[in-house]
Amino acid sequence: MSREEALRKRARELLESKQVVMVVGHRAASTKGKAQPAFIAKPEDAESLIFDETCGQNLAGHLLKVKHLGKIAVVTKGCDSRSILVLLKEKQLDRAQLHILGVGCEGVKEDGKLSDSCITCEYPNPIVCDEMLGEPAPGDRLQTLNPKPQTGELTSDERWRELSEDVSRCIRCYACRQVCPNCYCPVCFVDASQPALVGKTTELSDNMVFHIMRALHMAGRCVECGSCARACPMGIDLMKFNRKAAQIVKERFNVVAGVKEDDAPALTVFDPNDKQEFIR
Amino acid sequence: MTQRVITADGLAKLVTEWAKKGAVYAPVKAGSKDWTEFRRVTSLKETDFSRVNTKQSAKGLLFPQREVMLRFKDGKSEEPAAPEEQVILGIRPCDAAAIAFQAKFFTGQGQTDPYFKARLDRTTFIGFACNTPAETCFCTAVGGSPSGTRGLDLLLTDIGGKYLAEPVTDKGAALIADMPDPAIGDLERKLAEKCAEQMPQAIDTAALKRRLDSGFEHPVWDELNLACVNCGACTFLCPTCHCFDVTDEERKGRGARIRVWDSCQFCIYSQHASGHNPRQTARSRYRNRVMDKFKYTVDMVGELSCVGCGRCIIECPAGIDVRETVEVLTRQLPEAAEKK
Amino acid sequence: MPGNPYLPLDVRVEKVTVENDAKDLKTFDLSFVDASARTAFEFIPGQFGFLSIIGTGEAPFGIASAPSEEFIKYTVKRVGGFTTALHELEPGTVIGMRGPWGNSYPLDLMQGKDVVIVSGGFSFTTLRSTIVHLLDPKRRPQFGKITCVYGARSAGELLYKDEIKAWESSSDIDLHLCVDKLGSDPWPRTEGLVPNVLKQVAPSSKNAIALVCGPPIMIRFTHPVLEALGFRPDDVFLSLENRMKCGIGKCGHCNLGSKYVCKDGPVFSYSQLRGLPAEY
Amino acid sequence: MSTAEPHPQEAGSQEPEPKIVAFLCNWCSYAGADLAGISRIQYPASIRVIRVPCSGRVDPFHILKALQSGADGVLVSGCHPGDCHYLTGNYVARRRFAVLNDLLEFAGIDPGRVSFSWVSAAEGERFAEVVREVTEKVKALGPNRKLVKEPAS
Repeated sequence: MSREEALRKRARELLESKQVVMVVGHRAASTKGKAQPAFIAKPEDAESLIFDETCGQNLAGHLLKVKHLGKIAVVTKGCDSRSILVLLKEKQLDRAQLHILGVGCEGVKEDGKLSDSCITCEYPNPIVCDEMLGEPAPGDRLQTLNPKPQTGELTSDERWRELSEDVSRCIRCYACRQVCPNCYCPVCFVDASQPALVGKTTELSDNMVFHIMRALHMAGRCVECGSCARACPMGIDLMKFNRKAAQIVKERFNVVAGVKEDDAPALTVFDPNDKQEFIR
Repeated sequence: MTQRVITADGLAKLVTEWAKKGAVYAPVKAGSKDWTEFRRVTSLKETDFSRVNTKQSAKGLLFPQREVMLRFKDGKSEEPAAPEEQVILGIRPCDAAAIAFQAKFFTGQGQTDPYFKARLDRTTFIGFACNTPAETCFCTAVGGSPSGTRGLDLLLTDIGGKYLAEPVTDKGAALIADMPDPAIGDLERKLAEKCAEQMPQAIDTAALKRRLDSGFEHPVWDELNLACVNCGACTFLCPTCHCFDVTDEERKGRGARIRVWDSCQFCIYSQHASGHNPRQTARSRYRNRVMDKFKYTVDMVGELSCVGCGRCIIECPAGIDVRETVEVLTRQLPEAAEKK
Repeated sequence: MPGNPYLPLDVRVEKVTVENDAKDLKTFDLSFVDASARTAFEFIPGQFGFLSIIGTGEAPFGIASAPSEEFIKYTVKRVGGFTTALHELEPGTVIGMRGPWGNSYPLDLMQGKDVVIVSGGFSFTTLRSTIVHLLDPKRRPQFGKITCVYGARSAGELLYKDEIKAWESSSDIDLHLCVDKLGSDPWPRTEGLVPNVLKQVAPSSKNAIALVCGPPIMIRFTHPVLEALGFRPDDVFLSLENRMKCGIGKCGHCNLGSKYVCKDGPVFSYSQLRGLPAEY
Repeated sequence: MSTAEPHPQEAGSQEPEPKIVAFLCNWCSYAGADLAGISRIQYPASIRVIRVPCSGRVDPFHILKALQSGADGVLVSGCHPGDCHYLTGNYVARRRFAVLNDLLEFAGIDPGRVSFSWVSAAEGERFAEVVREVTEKVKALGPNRKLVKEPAS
């Protein structure tokens, strides 16, 4: 049975037996190659669930919108499960109220191309789940394609210019923030108005501060699902920042977000022996 | 007014001429990206009309995302200088109609917005009819046409290496007055009609409006908004969305009062200083946007604020399709006025 | 740009009065730097204006003075960045003002009728404008009985204390002051919430118009009382406030469905509001 | 983001010192600065001190905001590890600063624009030394042109 068939069958069973009040998954969007988050409450609607290479949205964040309804089943790829782990640790979700339907992920595609984050993905299967639907994805499938994010031997000015080109396209629609499963602050620092912190303009300075700050807030929490980069209407590779932040956290603190059930988010804790070569 | 035919060379000459007198904006390939955007050009060579629509609409050329309203220095303020004359070349009929809508909104309704008006008065709109629609196009469904002339001074239709030029205003006619005036075959005119045939059928927007009139509290909104992540991509890319925020920026006694685009999808948008927020929920914000497009602006200025350009469909990170939303609303909302 | 409605006119702060014990409410008396602008600044009670401090921003406030008064008066609560800056102003400072914007209380409709004024907290501002306007000896005979119920949390929070004390003993207006909790001060004498006091006062709804302005919670409980007293929805007028940026119906922020509070309001009849989303 | 007016650091200017915003912990570095003053130890008049209750109070955003608002450099100084008045404030802050430090470098903000130090209340001389060093580094980099925001443009 394909993952998709198994998913539909289980979703229907779970809803029929009232073990869950809703199944959060994906359904086909009207435009080719796109999927939409689906919130299935009736067993007969389980047929509209899909699972394929278009299902790139990380569903963990959507759980926050429906968690008040009761026990929710959620279709969970590797990255979704990592986000769920982060949300559990941050007390945003209750594990007992989740039924995690694990699915192996062969990578999601955007305009027919494998998403960058999927190329570098090391966790195609859920870290945590209540049951696996269909076969797990081959764990080593992506290793061969694994081009590490390029840092290159650029000078400060070259790096600034390169990132500036990207960031200057930003229109501050906050699609990156809104699709991010782990961005859930009731008032984001860019929205704070008493006093206003970040300028609301699309000038390079304001855009850069927004993106650097967002990466900082995601450091130790970002699971590198790539939702932000795929969501950006202006084609900015937001993962440049987030991947870098994740890399810093891994190198400095030996923490990878959302892969262990019992560790704390890297920036909420410390080790007295943390490297401090940058401090005078 | 007399239609004329312009050769590619003829158009190239015109562009060079216009660029000497003022700014010419036209779709240009966006670097390594797979889309076009309006940029200032000095020759036809730089342009790229191969896409149906540009990534962002032309609205920023009349209503920039960041606009200085006042500039101040040492406590004294002054208005910005008048904008320069500009030609927008290659704007699609949907985007031109959107600017016509915005013009109605910004210059009517009691007060006139002087910043928008100043740019509008100095802009010449040269449209490009669409010969082939994109998958996401639906202008015909909301009262537009791939060869619509609303908001334009001149409409060009690509008839294979040459352009059929149809003046809409005297300003447009003057632009091509020196061009030859050959007989126009019906065949060439039909190109655009053929494009229209490939587009979706008209939505009964009047019926939808009647349903929305009484559908504010309907439970359909509970389901519709779930997929929405409440970002502002749809509103910022929408050619008719016109909301803005005003902020002051100041450093060392110099600064400016600027306005920047704002989006009704943002939580902070409607939040009072007291903290009270009339549209606290994601559901109410999503509803406001849909209502605004298909009901509120109809009440306010007598027309929909959706021109069918399809940008919100293409860019929605949650894969929401406004055509589907409209279809669901039309199906589920009762037409008869119901008591709240 | 001729007639730019966003352009503030220079006004001088003539007087700053601290209105309450908490010292977070101040009244600013403003005069036009260009004296001829005062004549051009024609307004009706209920309208509002934008105050502007260059480099800090601008914000809308209801006009608290009556058209016949020399100075333009605003009473402002200190809440955010702008109002804090405003509160720090010394007399003599020149700031900006634009307006008047919005409709007004229905003075024409009120002709020959009783007027019932209900207000709570610091929303009394435009109603002060209205009362001063109505009590003008030339104008007073044009209206029937004027009843006013005005309440605040405590005596110290009541605005315009000297004036309302004078009105208490005036035969031109039947003023009922109340506070949520009586303090040691013998004034005012009534303890109770505005809607309850209104119920006791029970002004006649016959040939009468009610004007209501107050916090959302007061509005919600006042309306049933007015209804029970026999006021028709057409005869009850509420002054609303919503977040707004332009004041002239362009920025979009203050909409209630198809209406803008800035342009179509801020004063709406209850029957109008019943046809609009309750997004205020 | 070019500055229209001449920058104090530019040639011919009367004021050669760069502007450096210094966030100093109340319990150590701020007192260290005091001690430097009381002891008449000379150091460049480049810093503008903002006293904070703990280096843990310094949000990376404060640092970026200072650069946006025209500072040429930022110095954050707190208690030596183990000496935090609140026990662990500087440890947690250190992780944040580490990420900020590396991210700024990645973004192409020149290393040296933002500096961190531990200076205790007894280290007046060390405080002066840190300021001298930071000032030299910032001077060498020239005016901050990258993140600064010019509002009137």
